[in-house]
Amino acid sequence: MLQISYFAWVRERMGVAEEVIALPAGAATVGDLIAWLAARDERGARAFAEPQRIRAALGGAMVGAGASIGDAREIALFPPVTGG
Amino acid sequence: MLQISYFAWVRERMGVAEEVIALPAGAATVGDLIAWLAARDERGARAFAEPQRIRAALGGAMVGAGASIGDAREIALFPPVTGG
Amino acid sequence: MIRVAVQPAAIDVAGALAAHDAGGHGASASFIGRVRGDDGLTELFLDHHPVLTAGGLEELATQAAARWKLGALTLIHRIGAMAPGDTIVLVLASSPHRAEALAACEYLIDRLKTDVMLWKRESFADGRVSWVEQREGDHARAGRWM
Amino acid sequence: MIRVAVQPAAIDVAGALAAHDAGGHGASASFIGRVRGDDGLTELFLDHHPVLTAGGLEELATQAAARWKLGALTLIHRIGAMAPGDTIVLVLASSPHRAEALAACEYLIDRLKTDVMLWKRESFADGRVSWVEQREGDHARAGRWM
Repeated sequence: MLQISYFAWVRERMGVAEEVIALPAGAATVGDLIAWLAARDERGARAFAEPQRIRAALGGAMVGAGASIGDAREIALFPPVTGG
Repeated sequence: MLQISYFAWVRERMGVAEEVIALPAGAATVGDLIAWLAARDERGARAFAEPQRIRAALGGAMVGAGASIGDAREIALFPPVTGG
Repeated sequence: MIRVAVQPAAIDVAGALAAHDAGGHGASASFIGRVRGDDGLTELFLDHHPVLTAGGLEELATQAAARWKLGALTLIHRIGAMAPGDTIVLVLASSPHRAEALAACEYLIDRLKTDVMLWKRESFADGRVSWVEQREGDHARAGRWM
Repeated sequence: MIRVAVQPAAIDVAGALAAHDAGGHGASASFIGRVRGDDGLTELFLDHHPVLTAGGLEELATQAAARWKLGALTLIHRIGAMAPGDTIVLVLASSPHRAEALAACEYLIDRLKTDVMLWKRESFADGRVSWVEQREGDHARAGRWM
């Protein structure tokens, strides 16, 4: 099972702060997962309409869309950061 | 008459903070005045042994050794600054 | 001495400064970022990650301490809802030498903008609410340190 | 609001900060320089010119205010005899934008080292007394702003 947490406007568009899913078959990379979420329902379509604007952290480390999800239990999906 | 004020180690070597002199004949520029002070006595020789290390302000403005003293009433002679 | 905090409570600048300065450092540089009330802004909300935000700040502080000889480093970032005038972030960097204190302070505030998991949402008097977009200039500034 | 002071009295950092911040600025950068007790230093004495030192600080502040969009600028330099740990100089620069506040602060401290009529004399525990020599690095840093 994979826990996905969402932040900022990704969370708002998804309507939930986190969810736990069974990693879908064929979703090997972070990019695959984002595409699957975008195709899953209307909320996902809104949140992930522009995948190039999505950043990801896998097990606490920032990763690119090509990163393999492997056995990770947690992934965070969010927009570019705007702190400071 | 010209009032000369000295600062930092120039003042210490001259033994006075300021003095008033009649501008000596032939001392047209700041550099001329410094050379005259260096030749005048032992104190001046010590203070102005290295004229390239002396800075000057004439009537409140920083000037180079070639600046004409003209009708100025005040000149300040001092080492490179070390504030901040 | 490195001190890093992520907190919903108001940042006590004077208290942080006093704690930071206890060591008596030759040169101290600081940066304070505050909420600006431009365009009728009424609230700034800062979203964060419960674990990774603090980890990101600690990582930045560690990098700065490795890059410059620092006597003390304080990095405090507020999260949650803030009003105009509130302090969002406080950076304090001290060193025996001024160039290192100034550079570390600038490095930390630049990298904070691009490397730490924080997201700003602005609410305005006319009812508009919008998430702040990352600016190209922030990446250009942060990139100077690579 | 520009505030410049040359004073023999101790610099009240917290008070200066509070006065400076009264306007509520988006970004505030600061620099504090303190006397270091290195090599057994017991006293730092700062010589100054009664008129030109203050004039030089005012000129620097005016140049910074012309160069960057600043909400407030505070420049306080102590003169006379100081002990290790005492604050020599305080620079506060605020602006709506952080890059301007940081740049103005760094500009002021760099130019202070080369452009204002101030001279440091150090006294040490072993009896040595010497005037500080201007460092080549100070000129290199100040020259970046030309």
